[in-house]
Amino acid sequence: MEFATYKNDVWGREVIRGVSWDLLWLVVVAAFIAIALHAIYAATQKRAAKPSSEGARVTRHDTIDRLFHWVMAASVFALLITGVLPIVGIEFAWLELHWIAGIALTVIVLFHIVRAVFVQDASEMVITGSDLKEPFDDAKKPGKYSAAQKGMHAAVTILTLLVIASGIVMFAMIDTPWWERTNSLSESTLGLVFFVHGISTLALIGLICLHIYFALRPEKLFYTRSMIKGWISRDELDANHDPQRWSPDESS
Amino acid sequence: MNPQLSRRRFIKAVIASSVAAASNSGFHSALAQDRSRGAVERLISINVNGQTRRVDVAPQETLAHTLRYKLSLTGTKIGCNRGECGACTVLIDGITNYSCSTLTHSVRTRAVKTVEGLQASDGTLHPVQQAFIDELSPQCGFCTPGQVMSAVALLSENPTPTREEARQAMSGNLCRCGAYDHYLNGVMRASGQNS
Amino acid sequence: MASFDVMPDVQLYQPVELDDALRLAEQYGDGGWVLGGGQDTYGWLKDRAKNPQAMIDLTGVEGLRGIRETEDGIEIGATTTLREIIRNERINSDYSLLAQAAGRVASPQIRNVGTLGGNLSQDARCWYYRRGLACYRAGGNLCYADGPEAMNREHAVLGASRCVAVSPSDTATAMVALEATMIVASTTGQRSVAAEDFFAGPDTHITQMTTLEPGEILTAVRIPSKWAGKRFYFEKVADRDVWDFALVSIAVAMSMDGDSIAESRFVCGGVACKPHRLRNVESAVRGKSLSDENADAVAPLASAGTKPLNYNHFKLPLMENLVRRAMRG
Amino acid sequence: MSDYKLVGKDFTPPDVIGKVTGKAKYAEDFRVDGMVFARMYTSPMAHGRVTNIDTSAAEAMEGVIGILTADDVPAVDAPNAAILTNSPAYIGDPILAVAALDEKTAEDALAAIKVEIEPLPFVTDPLDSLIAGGPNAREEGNIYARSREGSGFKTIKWTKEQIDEFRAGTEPTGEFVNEWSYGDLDKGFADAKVIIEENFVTTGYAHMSMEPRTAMAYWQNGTCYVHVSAQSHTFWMPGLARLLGIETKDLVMISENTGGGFGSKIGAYPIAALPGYFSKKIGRPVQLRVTREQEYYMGSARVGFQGWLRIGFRADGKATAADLFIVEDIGSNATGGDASSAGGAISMVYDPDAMRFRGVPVLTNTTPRGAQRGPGQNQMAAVMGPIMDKAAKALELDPVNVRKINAANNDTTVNADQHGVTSAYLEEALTKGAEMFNWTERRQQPKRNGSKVRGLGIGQGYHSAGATGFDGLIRITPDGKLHIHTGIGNLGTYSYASTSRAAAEVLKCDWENCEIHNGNSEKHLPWNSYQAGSVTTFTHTRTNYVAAMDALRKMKAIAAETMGGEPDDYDIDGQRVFRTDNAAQGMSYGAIAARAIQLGGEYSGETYPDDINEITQRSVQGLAGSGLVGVAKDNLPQEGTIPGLACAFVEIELDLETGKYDILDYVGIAECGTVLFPAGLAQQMKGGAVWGMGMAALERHVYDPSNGLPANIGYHQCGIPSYLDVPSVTRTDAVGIADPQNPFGARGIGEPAMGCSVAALTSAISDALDGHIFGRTPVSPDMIVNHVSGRDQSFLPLQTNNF
Repeated sequence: MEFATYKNDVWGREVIRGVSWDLLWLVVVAAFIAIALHAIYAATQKRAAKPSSEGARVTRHDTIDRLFHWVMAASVFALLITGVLPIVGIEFAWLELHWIAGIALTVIVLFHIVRAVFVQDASEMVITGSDLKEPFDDAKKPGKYSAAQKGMHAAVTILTLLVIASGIVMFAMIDTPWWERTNSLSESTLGLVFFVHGISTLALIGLICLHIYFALRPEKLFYTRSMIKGWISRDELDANHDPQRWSPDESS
Repeated sequence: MNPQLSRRRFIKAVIASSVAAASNSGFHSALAQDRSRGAVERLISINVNGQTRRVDVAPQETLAHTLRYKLSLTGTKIGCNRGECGACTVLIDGITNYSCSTLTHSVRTRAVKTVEGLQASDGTLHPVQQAFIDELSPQCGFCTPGQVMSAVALLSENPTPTREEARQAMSGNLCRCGAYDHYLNGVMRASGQNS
Repeated sequence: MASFDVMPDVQLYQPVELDDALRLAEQYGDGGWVLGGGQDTYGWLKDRAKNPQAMIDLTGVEGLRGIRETEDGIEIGATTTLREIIRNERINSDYSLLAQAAGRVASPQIRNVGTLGGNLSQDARCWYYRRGLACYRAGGNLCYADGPEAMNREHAVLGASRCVAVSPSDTATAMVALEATMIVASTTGQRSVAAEDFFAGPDTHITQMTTLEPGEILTAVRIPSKWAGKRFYFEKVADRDVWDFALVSIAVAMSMDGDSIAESRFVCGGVACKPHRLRNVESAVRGKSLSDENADAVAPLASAGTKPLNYNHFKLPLMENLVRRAMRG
Repeated sequence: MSDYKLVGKDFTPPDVIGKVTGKAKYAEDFRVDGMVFARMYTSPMAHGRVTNIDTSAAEAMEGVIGILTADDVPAVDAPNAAILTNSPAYIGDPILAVAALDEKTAEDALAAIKVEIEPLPFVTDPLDSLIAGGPNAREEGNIYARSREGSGFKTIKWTKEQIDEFRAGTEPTGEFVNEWSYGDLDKGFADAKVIIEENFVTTGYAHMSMEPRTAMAYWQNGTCYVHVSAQSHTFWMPGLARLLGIETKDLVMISENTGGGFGSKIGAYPIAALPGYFSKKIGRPVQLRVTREQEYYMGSARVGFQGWLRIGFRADGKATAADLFIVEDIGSNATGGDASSAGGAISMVYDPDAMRFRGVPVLTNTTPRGAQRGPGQNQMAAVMGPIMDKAAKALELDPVNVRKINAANNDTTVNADQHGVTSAYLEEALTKGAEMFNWTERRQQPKRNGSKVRGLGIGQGYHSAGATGFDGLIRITPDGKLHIHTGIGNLGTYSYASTSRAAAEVLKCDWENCEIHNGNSEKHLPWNSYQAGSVTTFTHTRTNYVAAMDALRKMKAIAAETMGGEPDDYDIDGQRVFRTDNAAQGMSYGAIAARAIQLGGEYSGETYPDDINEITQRSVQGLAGSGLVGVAKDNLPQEGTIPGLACAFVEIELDLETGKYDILDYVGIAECGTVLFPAGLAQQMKGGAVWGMGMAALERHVYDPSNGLPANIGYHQCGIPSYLDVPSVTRTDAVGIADPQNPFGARGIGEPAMGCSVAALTSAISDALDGHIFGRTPVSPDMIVNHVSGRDQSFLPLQTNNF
């Protein structure tokens, strides 16, 4: 299977056209296999006692961050729906919706970067040496974010930035209310941009599948709740986090 | 992103990528069972200028190709091979066709007439041919066989056309020499309406 | 680049039953090429710019041919030739708009074999695309015809989305004006679709001109009696009066109430990727009579919303002028 | 002079029958045993350098016989076109060829060949190359100037300001390479009452002959047999032999019929030699069928002009001075100077008191250019049509009269050296045309009818129409037949036949008793001129005349020797030689021929004049002993330019709303001396009219400047006029005054027939639009619609090769 598709440029030279969308199938299947394997694995493990969600609560996500997350999710889904459905043959006028959602995503991501760097404690998300030991040492508990969460965040960050960067280049290649398209890139460069956009999209699809899966897993559901309501219980905190590394205030 | 894949196409791509590509040869090997659904055989008979000719014809072959390369009827010219000039015009069941844009397999049950089939058995020229000589219609002559065939088709349907009707009927035949006026004179003469 | 010229290897099927044709179309899907008169086929194949595995020749399917009366108008089989349409009495008396449009297609020889279905579903004539370049329409990732220096005199002034090719079909405009219905068959059954929805723009179908899916076959076109015998106007402006495609064309159907227009359909060809209805003109002329004054009054509406490219802004006054001519007494 | 039996009478040229029956054979219709089919791979890039060719996959294919690359053929110096090249300079430049058992296999093989090309800068509009910093079409430079002093590359750049000023319509101040002038230009303009200054574009366009330039070749015992689409015949042979690297004695060239040329097949073109090299390499006959698209690429094209003209007229309409500057688009190669010829045409047709021509030929990465029907003269005619009307309007004179007062006549002097003409009667042509056209009455009719407006136009065309110094060769056989051997190509003008009748006329032979030998160099053909440039009629009535006079002299000498007396005692008629004083005493032509064989020597071609061309010499050697041979070089006196002239009157009805126009009436008048073959002349005048209509309205090169791609590569896009784009009836006539320097008074007409048409149309379009001058060909409907609706045109002033 090819990762990329190729075409002839205006002078008949072979250049990259973009990602091979056959990979979409592979990604979807791979994600589901991974999920299935994990689910089977998890089912065979002795289930630890589920910490109570009652009692004292601590704030995990501020309202603004939760809002950010869901707006981002909405824009990502809008982008995936408008970008991928036409590829699998569900035809509709997708292009305008796609770039509008793309602008939304770009703006919200910029906001998040600014907030993460200047307002929040960005180090919470930095992957450290101890994070790497964490999965192999039951005694080790994470700070605010687990190694898996940090890894997911890092991957999503890189892919999203790639998809945004390539998307902005592609945006210049279409007519919009603000400018006429430029056709300024060489065809091979343009093909590379399409490839980056496509391959990051595919990787994101896979990661999002996993993300949703983990978000819905019973033992992780409290994180999802926290992304909706903002809090986790003290019990949940104690069971999953190292208070040395993360000690949030109690909330009301 | 390229919506080059429709639903069916996508599903097909899935099958192709997960199993093995259904290659061209795969389709060909399935031909026998396709015959009943209209797959064509190579050795066919076609009726050209009143004679039935047995000829080996590839499925995709054009009539112009068969006439010129297989039956040595080189009076039919290939000027563009794209249906944009008319030099290859022949009659199929009396109607003008661009033979460069006609599949030979589609004329199996029909009568093809080329410029070589117009003369009477005693060698007498068709009235259109004679009129084209009398009016000095051709210049370089490369488009002439096509012009002759268009004129023959017109007159068999409308023996006394007006000059404007003739102009319309002949309009699918280019002449780079620009001999249109003389061709029309020829058509009018052949119809007995001397120009 | 080889400048190919002869037909490459491709299988040919000549089914006599529609069901067989549909099964073949289904079986080959994207690799199948449904063939009418073939006048928009062989060039693609000879150029090796399109490489189907099999041609499915519909002209042997008896049921797809001919012009029939229906309860509400007429039905024209998809493989009915343009020649048959031009010469048909019923069409000439009641739907002369279609006869006129068909009469302006290409050249006599092409009309002799070219089918209605083929003419309606023919591919775009953008010269970049026809060269076999891998543009958006050919599944690529850019449009060559809309660069800063691109030569795009014949391209779209409306409805472009990445691709700027136009609908080249002369009969398509007439069919939209006549509110025809397309009958589309596949192995899973039959659907009917309004002519207006049959044609597809690049915003939804960038690699296709119609909403036909692989495996589907256009079997017939039904024209309702609604517009039978009404007032029509057709004009096609092209460089040459043979072969050439419309720079701009117009097909108009008007039902008159006395001197004034009760209802109308104004459809332009050659300006967008599908036949373009001038809805604002249609509503502006309602209740108006045919006159020079009214013609001048509504003509400017014709070019509303247009967005010309480097070399095609002449299409704006041309559209207006054609509306003007249709509206004259 | 009207007592000619053949000259001026219609006849049926022998090749017409084959054309209407399909038996006429063109190069592509020949098949020989073992013949294989070749196809070419042409450059996809406008300018580049081939770095690698991988043919391994193609060579492994069943049915593939061989591959020919640039390494297998001689290299040529840029910018001349090579048979095959590794340095393509336009899209479509041939790089390699494949031969296979059938065409499909050859194309399958092409699809499997990988050619890597390193791109180089390219340019499609001369002004884009001329501007400072602009790309050069060739690595050696952007100018290729040919002159008697020497030819070579140069690089010339103008400043942006100079380009802008040129576009704005003022006199170009940039560097140029060609110049000539006569008279006092300043005085001329000082004498002028009206001075008109215009810039203009005439876009180049493809010849697009109906027959693509197919060639087939094979070798037998060291002789190369070449079947080829050629518009000349023996004139071709030295060039073709040179291309093949052989001598003309080792070449047999067969060109029985040729499907049009229009200047694109005058001399041997490189691709004609490809099958010869290929056949030698693989040891089999090779046919190369050129596709329509390839015919566009290498089938030659008209040179484009971007120019500026200032011309002054006295109050009575006489042209006093003309100042002409032309930037020539010479494509990727270089051709003879269309631009200088355009200047020459002004000096002939309008004969100003003083004139200056300046020009700069710029290379572009567009298709190679060559002569096309009236090269230079007809572009100029198109430009001058509306300018003469503008002058007439400004001077308040009738447009016919302005043309008449300047019309070429017997006193006209032409070109820089201001030499004379053999004869010229353009005023008579204008008078005749105006009468036939009812010019005066038509001028009175109302112009406007609804959205339609009528326009009247007048055009004039010119081309020099004759050459000298070629050979004539005829033969009378013992069966009494007159055999006329002609090495003129058979292009469809029938001049190979009509000029042959000159020999029959001299020898008073019945035409039924004559046989023409042509089309195959094995048929012993004499050295003849090119079948182009309107030259054949003048040139070969002369060669056939001198050959016939040679035969006549010999017949009389044989009669005297056989029957006594002096040669001068004998005369001819009824295909007999007889004593003037006793007609009963004589010999038939057959008997004379038999006697010539007995006598040998010069009578039967055992000896021949030593001033005839070696090709003629070999032909005489081949015929020696088979009859009475008449052979001679045309050494008849000749002085001055031999003008072919024509004028046309046209009425159009232009629709202001669609930009389309109908040609309601067309009258073309030829001024070509005595009419040799009336039906043939009508053909030329009408065919030329159609060409003019195509140039005026439809035909042009279009190139995308960002990637060099040509848009108009097929018949559909090229817009060759069809039946419905030209009038159903065109009317023609001729002045018919004999030229003193031709034994029959005849001159040629092929190119002026077109020039007068394109000029009449540009004039009529301008007239319909109240004198608006587009200064451009073609004028397409979009331009008219834009003009009428008050919109700007889509293109830059002076932009070319665009829509």
